[in-house]
Amino acid sequence: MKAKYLVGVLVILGALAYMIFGGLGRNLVYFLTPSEYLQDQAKYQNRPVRLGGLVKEGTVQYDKDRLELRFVLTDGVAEVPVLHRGTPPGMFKEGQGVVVEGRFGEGVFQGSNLLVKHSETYQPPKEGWTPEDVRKLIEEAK
Amino acid sequence: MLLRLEAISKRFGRDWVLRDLSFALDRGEVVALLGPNGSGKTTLLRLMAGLLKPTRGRVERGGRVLFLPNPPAFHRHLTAREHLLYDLAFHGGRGDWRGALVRFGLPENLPLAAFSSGMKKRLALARLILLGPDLWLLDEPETALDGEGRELLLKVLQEARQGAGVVLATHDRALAAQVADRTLELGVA
Amino acid sequence: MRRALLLALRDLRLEVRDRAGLLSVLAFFGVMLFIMALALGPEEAPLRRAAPGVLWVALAFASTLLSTRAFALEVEDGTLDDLLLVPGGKEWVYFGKLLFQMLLLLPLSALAFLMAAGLFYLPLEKALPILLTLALGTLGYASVATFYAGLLARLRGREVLLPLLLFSLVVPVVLSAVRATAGLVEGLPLSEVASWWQLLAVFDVVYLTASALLFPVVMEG
Amino acid sequence: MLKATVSDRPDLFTWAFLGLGLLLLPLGLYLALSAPPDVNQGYLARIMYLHVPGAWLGYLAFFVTFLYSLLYLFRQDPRYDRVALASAEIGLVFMGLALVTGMLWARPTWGVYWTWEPRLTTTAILFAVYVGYFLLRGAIEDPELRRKAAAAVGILGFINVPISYMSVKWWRSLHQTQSIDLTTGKIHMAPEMLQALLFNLLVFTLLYLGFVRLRALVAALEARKEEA
Repeated sequence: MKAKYLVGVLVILGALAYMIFGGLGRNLVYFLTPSEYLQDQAKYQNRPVRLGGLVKEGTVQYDKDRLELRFVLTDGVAEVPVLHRGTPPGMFKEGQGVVVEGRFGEGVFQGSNLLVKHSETYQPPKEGWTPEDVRKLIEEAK
Repeated sequence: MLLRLEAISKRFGRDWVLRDLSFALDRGEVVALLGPNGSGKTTLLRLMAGLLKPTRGRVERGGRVLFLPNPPAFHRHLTAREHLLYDLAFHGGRGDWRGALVRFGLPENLPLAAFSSGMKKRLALARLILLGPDLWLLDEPETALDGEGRELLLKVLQEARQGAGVVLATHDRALAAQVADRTLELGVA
Repeated sequence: MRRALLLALRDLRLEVRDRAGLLSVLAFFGVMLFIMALALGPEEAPLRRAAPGVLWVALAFASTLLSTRAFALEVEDGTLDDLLLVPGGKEWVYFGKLLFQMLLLLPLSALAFLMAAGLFYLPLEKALPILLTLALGTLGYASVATFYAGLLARLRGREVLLPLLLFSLVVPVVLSAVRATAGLVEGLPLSEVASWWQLLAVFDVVYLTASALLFPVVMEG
Repeated sequence: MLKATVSDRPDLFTWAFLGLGLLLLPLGLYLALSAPPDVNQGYLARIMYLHVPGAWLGYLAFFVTFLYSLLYLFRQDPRYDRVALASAEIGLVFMGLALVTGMLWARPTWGVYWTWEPRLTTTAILFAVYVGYFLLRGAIEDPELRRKAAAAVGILGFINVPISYMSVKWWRSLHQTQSIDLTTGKIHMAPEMLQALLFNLLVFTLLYLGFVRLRALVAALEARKEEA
């Protein structure tokens, strides 16, 4: 009688372990990194995708009149130029982790939705922070 | 010991149907359960079978149990033969199903939807004989039976007494006097 | 487990002889697909895009109806007690009823796929992988459905309660199944769809095991 | 037998948990509002002091429901069911708080109130499961069947709790990973912020314990009235 429950619990735990360690998350990812995207570009042709990475320093151009935001998205390896129509969210800045929804067209990634991703690290400013903290975002994502 | 109830009580919602009832049954015993409608006879049988859990108290069983409800329950889309064959398969037994049907005067290949209530009662008895449980729990087994059917019932009960134990709920005091070693009277709680 | 198989075959026999129940499931199913096709059509692209969702909503409802059917005749005829009085564990009743549903759900899925292929322009050459998805999804759905249908079997108003209970629990199954189907329709490579299948298999195993263990506990007494 | 153990009033522990929790709640809020701003998010990060304890207590509450549902199924004592019910109810409140504060936090940081990313999706499913738990309880009249059916939801539904908690680690999500990581023991937070967070966690835990005991007592009194 007891053996039955033991076996059952083991089976359930085994299935869950398989889910965790079996790499089942590949399709569940919320966004792709630019290098993943560029590797399989043909696959994502004409499909809406989400790209995630850091806003490359010194690449942000914002046209206030036409509400056009241009920047380069990078994961440290590959880079993708992004064009997003609309105002940037409050936390948008250079070096920030962002996720852009959209599709490729006319040589740039046309973003229809721009989300800012922040890290799980909380520090008061006086403590000083290193760019490494923000970098973790991308490293984790791999 | 085939069956032992220790100080069981059963409540449905706000109403207590049974209170503090203790009872024991051995092999070879036939006990008649008497009492007016609503005194809890069927509830008690279902508690004995393990189909209900007592609100308080304990029930112990030492053998295979079969419960014959009133009216008997059969799948109306099956024939008597099919029904008995499935029952035998589920209970993992072998038996002379054809002999049982002949003994109780029942047709093999008629859907049970076409059976009269008396025929269903006979089929229920045939099923009991065939499956041969250790504990027989019968709810008003005498109803709907004709004279010949009643004779068959008496014989079946005598056979059950060899090695098994029987509890039957009934309103028929003559039957109780005829077959039972003991009676248990339930009052309205 | 021979008993479970026998129970499933017996229930099939009963349903075929009863007819009314099976016909209502089939009728519901067909009408739903037709209405959705009519409402979303006639353009090919939107139909094809909606197909996985529609297919799964139809299958989920059909599976819910079937799980009620699995215990309906038992309750109408009062024979559920007989099954529970069979000596030994009660798991075989659960597996028998589940098997009964799967024996009906698998052909129903195939039929659904064929209908959807005609009405929603689903790619026929993807039949095998889509059928595998349907099988995995319906198994996960039916494992929970069987458990609750048994639990609620004697209850009035179970037809209303069952979907309520079921849907929140099986959302992960339906979600993965819809995504896998959609992936196949979009023409994604099998390797990518495979991880949805793995996820479905995990949910199937977890729900099936947990339901089979809990079923005897809730059925007795 | 059961009646003897159920008193009419909350016992000392219940009062102590509730009293202490309510007493410390303003202090917790004060600590949260005086915590330093975050270097990236500024004052927005303060939502964390409600959001994180809410989510944790929600998970904890559902775990307690799971445990007591199992106990109920195997022991058949209605007392276990009442604790499971109380915990699920309070857990739903805490989880609701976490969802609402999360949405308020997401709008200014991420730029949207809601998006179907793994953490949010699994949490929404979790929330739906326990809403279903109460719909079910409301729909079944027979007390024993009600308890059994609810216990089954409490057990089968719990699988979504670890999935929801770990979703940010298993799958690449928009939601940040845990700042206090229970699986590795790493803490990514400045000490003064951590203090405020842990203090609020303590307050929430006290409130949870107090409310669950109170709710279970109310359920016991209801059951007694129903049976009397």
